[in-house]
Amino acid sequence: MIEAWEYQVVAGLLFMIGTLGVLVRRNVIVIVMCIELMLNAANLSLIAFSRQWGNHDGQIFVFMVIVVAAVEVAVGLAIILRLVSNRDTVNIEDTSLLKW
Amino acid sequence: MIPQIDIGALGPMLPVAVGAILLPLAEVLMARKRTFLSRPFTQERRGTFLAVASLLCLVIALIISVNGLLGPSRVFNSGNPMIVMDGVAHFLNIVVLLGASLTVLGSVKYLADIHSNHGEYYALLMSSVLGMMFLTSASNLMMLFLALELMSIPLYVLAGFRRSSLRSNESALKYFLIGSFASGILLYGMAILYGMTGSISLAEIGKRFDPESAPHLLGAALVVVGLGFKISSVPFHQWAPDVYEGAPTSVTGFMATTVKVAAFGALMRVLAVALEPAAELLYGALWVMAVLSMTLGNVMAIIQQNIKRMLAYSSIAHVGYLLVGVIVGTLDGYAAVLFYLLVYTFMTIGAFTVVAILAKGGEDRDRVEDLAGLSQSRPLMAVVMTLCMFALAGIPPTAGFMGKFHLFRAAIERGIEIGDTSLFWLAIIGVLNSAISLAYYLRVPLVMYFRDAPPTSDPDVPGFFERVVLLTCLAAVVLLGIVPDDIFNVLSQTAASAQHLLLLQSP
Amino acid sequence: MLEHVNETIRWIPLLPLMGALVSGLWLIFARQELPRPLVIGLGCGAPMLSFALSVREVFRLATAFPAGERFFIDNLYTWISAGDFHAELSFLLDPLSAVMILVVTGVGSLIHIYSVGYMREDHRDDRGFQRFFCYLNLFTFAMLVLVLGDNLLVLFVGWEGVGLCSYLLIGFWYLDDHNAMCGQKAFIVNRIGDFGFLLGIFLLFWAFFEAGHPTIEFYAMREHVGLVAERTVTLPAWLGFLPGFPTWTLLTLAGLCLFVGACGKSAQLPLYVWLPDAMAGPTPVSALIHAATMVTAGVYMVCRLSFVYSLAPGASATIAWVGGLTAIFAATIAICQKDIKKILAYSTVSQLGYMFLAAGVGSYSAAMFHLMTHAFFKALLFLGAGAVIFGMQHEQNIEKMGGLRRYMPWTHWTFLIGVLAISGAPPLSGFFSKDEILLGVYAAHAMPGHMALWWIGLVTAGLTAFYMFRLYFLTFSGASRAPMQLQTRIREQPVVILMPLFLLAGLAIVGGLVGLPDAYGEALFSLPSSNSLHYFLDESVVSATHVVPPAREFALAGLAVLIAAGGAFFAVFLYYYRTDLVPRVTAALRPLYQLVWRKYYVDELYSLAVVRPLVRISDAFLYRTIDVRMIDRLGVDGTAGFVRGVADRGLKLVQTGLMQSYVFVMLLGSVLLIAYLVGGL
Amino acid sequence: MTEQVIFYVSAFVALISAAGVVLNVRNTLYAALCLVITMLSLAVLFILLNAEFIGVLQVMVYAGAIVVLFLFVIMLLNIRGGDMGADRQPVLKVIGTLLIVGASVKLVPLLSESRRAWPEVGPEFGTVRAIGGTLYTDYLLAFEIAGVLLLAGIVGAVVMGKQRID
Repeated sequence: MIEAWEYQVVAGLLFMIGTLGVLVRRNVIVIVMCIELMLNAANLSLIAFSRQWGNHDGQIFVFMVIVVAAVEVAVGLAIILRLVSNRDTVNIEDTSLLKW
Repeated sequence: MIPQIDIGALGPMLPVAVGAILLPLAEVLMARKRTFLSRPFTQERRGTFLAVASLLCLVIALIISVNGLLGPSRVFNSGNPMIVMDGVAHFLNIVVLLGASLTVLGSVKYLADIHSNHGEYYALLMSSVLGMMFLTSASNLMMLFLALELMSIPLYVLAGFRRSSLRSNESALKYFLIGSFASGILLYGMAILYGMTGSISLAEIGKRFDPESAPHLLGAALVVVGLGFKISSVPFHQWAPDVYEGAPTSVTGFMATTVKVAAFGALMRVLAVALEPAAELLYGALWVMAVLSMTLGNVMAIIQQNIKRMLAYSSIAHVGYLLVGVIVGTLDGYAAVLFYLLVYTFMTIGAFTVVAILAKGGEDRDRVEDLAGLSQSRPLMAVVMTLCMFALAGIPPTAGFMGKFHLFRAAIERGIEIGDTSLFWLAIIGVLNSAISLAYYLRVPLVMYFRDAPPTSDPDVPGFFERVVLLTCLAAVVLLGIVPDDIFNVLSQTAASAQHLLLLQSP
Repeated sequence: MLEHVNETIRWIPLLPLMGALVSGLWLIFARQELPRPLVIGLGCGAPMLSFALSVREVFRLATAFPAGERFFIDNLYTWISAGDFHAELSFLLDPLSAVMILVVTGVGSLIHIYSVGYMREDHRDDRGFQRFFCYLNLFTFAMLVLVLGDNLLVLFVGWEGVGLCSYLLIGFWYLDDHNAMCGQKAFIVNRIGDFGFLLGIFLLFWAFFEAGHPTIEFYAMREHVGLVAERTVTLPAWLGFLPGFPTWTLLTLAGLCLFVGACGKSAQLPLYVWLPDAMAGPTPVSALIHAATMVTAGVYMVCRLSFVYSLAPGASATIAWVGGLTAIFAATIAICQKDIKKILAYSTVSQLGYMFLAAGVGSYSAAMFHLMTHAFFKALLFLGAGAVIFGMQHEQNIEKMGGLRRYMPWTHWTFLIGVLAISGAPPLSGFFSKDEILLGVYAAHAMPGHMALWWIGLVTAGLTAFYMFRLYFLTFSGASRAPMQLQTRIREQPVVILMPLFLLAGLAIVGGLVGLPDAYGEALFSLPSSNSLHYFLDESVVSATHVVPPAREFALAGLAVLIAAGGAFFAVFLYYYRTDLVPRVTAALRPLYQLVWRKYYVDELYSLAVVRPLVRISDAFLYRTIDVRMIDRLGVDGTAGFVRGVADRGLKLVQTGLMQSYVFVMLLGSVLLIAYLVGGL
Repeated sequence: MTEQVIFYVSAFVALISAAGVVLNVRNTLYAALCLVITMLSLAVLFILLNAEFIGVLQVMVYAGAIVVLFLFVIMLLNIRGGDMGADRQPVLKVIGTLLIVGASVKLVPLLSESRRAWPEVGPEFGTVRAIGGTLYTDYLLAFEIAGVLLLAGIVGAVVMGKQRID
């Protein structure tokens, strides 16, 4: 029998990997993917907790998170499209006009 | 089971939602070559029309909110209250709607000036406002998250609304990436809170939260990080100067004020309801955040040359002041926060509107030197800017002084009541900081009054809409300082009325 | 209680406000100047009407009520009420504020009239004339709010308001960057004081809140002050060197905090540095703000809170010593200055020190008396100096003047009256007020070192007479040292300028009679209690009582006059009979002269200890764009750049513009937050 | 037993492919494919947790729509990799990595503290019917807001994405 905590460990590790990706990778598209990983980790956690408590709150929450994720990706990729057409780069380190 | 639904609770949201949904449609209809009036709209008239339409929605919502302010609290769904329209929510909605209305008025000419007069602007603005209104009233984690995203996602786009500007684009990108990152953290924190308590309702969480348990606190910490990002408190503040500088000025004014208003509403609700059992621990952390925000915000603002950037740092400092009221955690403290949010909205939007008016020919003129000689060429703008700066610095009898006074007074009274010297220190550090802050606020009037304009400068004339914004901010900054008492009493009452329902359950 | 309500009081401050609003709004919206006569009518009419009202109400106050019940309340509305805390926006007219409003509106009106003449040729900026009157009226309003406010918060509003107007007016001739810089300096130094002032208000509020009377109203506080007299606070260990460590009474602490504010506003040691620089403003401004009214706000505040200070002997002693030291310190600096306005500025600092000395030893009414007479003769001197400067085509160096008696006889005579009054020549006003202060110090046996303070006071009187006569002789007597072509153009001033001078001269002569000491009244006119001002004021202040036998009193007065006469004689000798001696004396005393001439190197000291941090704070702007010369002169050029570089580099290190460094900081913050909350990390 | 095998296999695949997203520096396309695999493995875990509807949704929306959007943009822009050239802040990233890993090592065990057995749930739990019922009654408002959010997202994406706005 799988126990609740095993799911939480998977979720925690997934979240860690996502966070690492946001910190380390320079390709903005990959950074967005890593943010998706973070959201997915939270989703897994929510679903596991939902099962653990036997109520649907967590699952409905995940439903909403999926909607949010879809919108975020759409908007984010559109912003990245602008970036590419303005500057022809997807490297986050190339965007540092605004500083200090 | 059919739930008991009270559509009336949504009253203030409905006009805004209608606007958010219909405005894109109207935009598309008017963009056609032949309209139903068989006469094509020029871009300018289209912009004005959309602005007036969104203003209409906002004003209707404003009227409904004002009516509801002292009425009974209502919930949308009695079985599972998604939102709670109590006094605090109504008041914060009013502030958000005021800020949004002023932004709409201040945007018309500015958008044309920067060649970004697209109708979608208003639709996005309205969606964001809708998100803020839900954020102030959300009573469970899911609504909180959804509302936060509904508020933020349009803002990401608005920050990048000058599509061809590299800075605007960079601002949008940074805001989007860091914002989504913070959302991820927030969401994970919410998941943990849900997992530990088995509920997503703030009130239930508050009942079951165990301040002794480490995972509970981990969830609380992550939620505070997520909200700390939204209010841009140190150390989650670094995006703010970059994003504020790059975004179109009217959007910056909007972001700097209404977002903070809504996020502070959420923060207060989360802290006072869901995380109330851990209040003492959390206040320790918030204390540090408040002091850091005030001090770093002010120190960094001193060496800025760009007004938008300077105001961004100044807004970080103001978050520090506002956190004082949150940390006080009494009705009085919350009332002081509400009052300060109102005041802050006016003084900040006033300042940003002046900067927006100066933009011309697709160029922002947002360096401090660009204001030179403004008192000669545009006395009204200079007076508004001066008063806003004085108010931000907290000089009596402007509204800014009154707001700070209430915050620090609440801290001192609370400190006496519970014998906690750290609250005194908070007040003292706050007063000292507002003294420091004068060093950079004063630069602006200094340049406007004591330096002559370069011969080439020809600042733009404020249009009718801008004049309305300027005069409104002027009147508010002065009147809220001279006759603040009625407003503050209303706030005390709203905070007290909210107390029984959701906020501050413990007597 | 009801008969004390008087709704006319509000119009005293509101009239100048209306004047300011009308001319200000007109400037903003019409963007042109009103016709000159209208500006003059509005600008001068408002304070004059206000003065007329003041006279009427003060007269009513003095006659309608028996002694001890003299006060009018005008309650406009509740300004703040939150929880237990209440602050009304209301005005209080009692003897103390009565004296102040008469000075403010009376002397203020005269200065307004003078300004009509002084500013008439101000063509630097086509709307300058109206703008000037707008600010001047606004200042009058703020000052009246300050003195009429019936609680600490209203007082604070006025306090900040006058600071703001002073800032606007010092920088008025903004074409000169130096002026703007000086305005800024004044404002920032004041702001340091204001920080202390606010803390003091908070402390007092705390004390009364704790005692169950959350009030900041003066009369209510006075009533309940006994409840908080014993409240002590424990000082932190690093303040161990202070006397009375480790427990102070809260009133002492609050009193000291408030006095820091007063030091800033009233230019006392060590915060006096802004006042001499503030002379960059137009001369009427110097006369009104930096001599007669605003700078005396600190004295007024101390007198207003006399009930606090009388229970806080430590704070009072500090005030007395700071006042005394400032008096002699500034007087010595004034001896060597060459700029006519700077001399008067240091003289103001010195005289303010006198007032604080009096307030510190508990002779509050003497302090107020001197405040009043000082307003007369110092305004007279400043306006006279303005006339001189105007006549000399904006020359301020007295070494280039001389012989003006021939060119400007009327100005000369009024100036001489001012000089005599400030030197304490009987029976001019300065004699009586100074005498009362010295007497108070002499009799203050409870004060540690009161005899030392008395000697300081005496010596200062002598020094005052010396430098004032030096100024007078260098300016008005002897041969003119001005260039020939200038000499032919020196003219007496028009009547609009002379009229205020005459009136002020009259006041400087007879103004002292309202406070004729009882001993004199008895001896000369057999009046039993001739010091009516003293008795009038004593209803609002908690004075220390002391009795000195009349014979001793006359002896002391005689000594003071003798010393002043000695100073004056010395000046006559050096600057009238043996002008040849002056270079030799200065040469002989070279190091001392240098020290004094450079104002004890205080500015340099400040640049090391205070200005540099201040500059660090505001330098980005001040340093780069406002006045490089100024900062060069202060000798912080390199350092400022260095500090700025460090701050800059710090920001550049953190705010890199790279999104992932922000993510890093956020993560770091989150981890710290989690570690703090969860613990064990 | 089968359940355990499925869990371990899909958890392993999910983590490995997630690591693949982060570690695959060369080709963004492969990163996107790794993301799909993570999503699919997570869907399996969801179904294992009786969340059938959400599991299906995960496949449809995440794997089907979101990742396709990624792939589309990657191919449209012809992006190979954005991480070429020297990193501008290597030290910071190393410290950050250590920080994250260290914090995770400390914190993830915290989450596994709550060793509670699964409660029995009815056959209805997690089905479309049950979720739908709750969604359209208790969470009606949230559902509506999600709709507005989608609209706002569309408008936003159009504004940003359009090549030229008249």
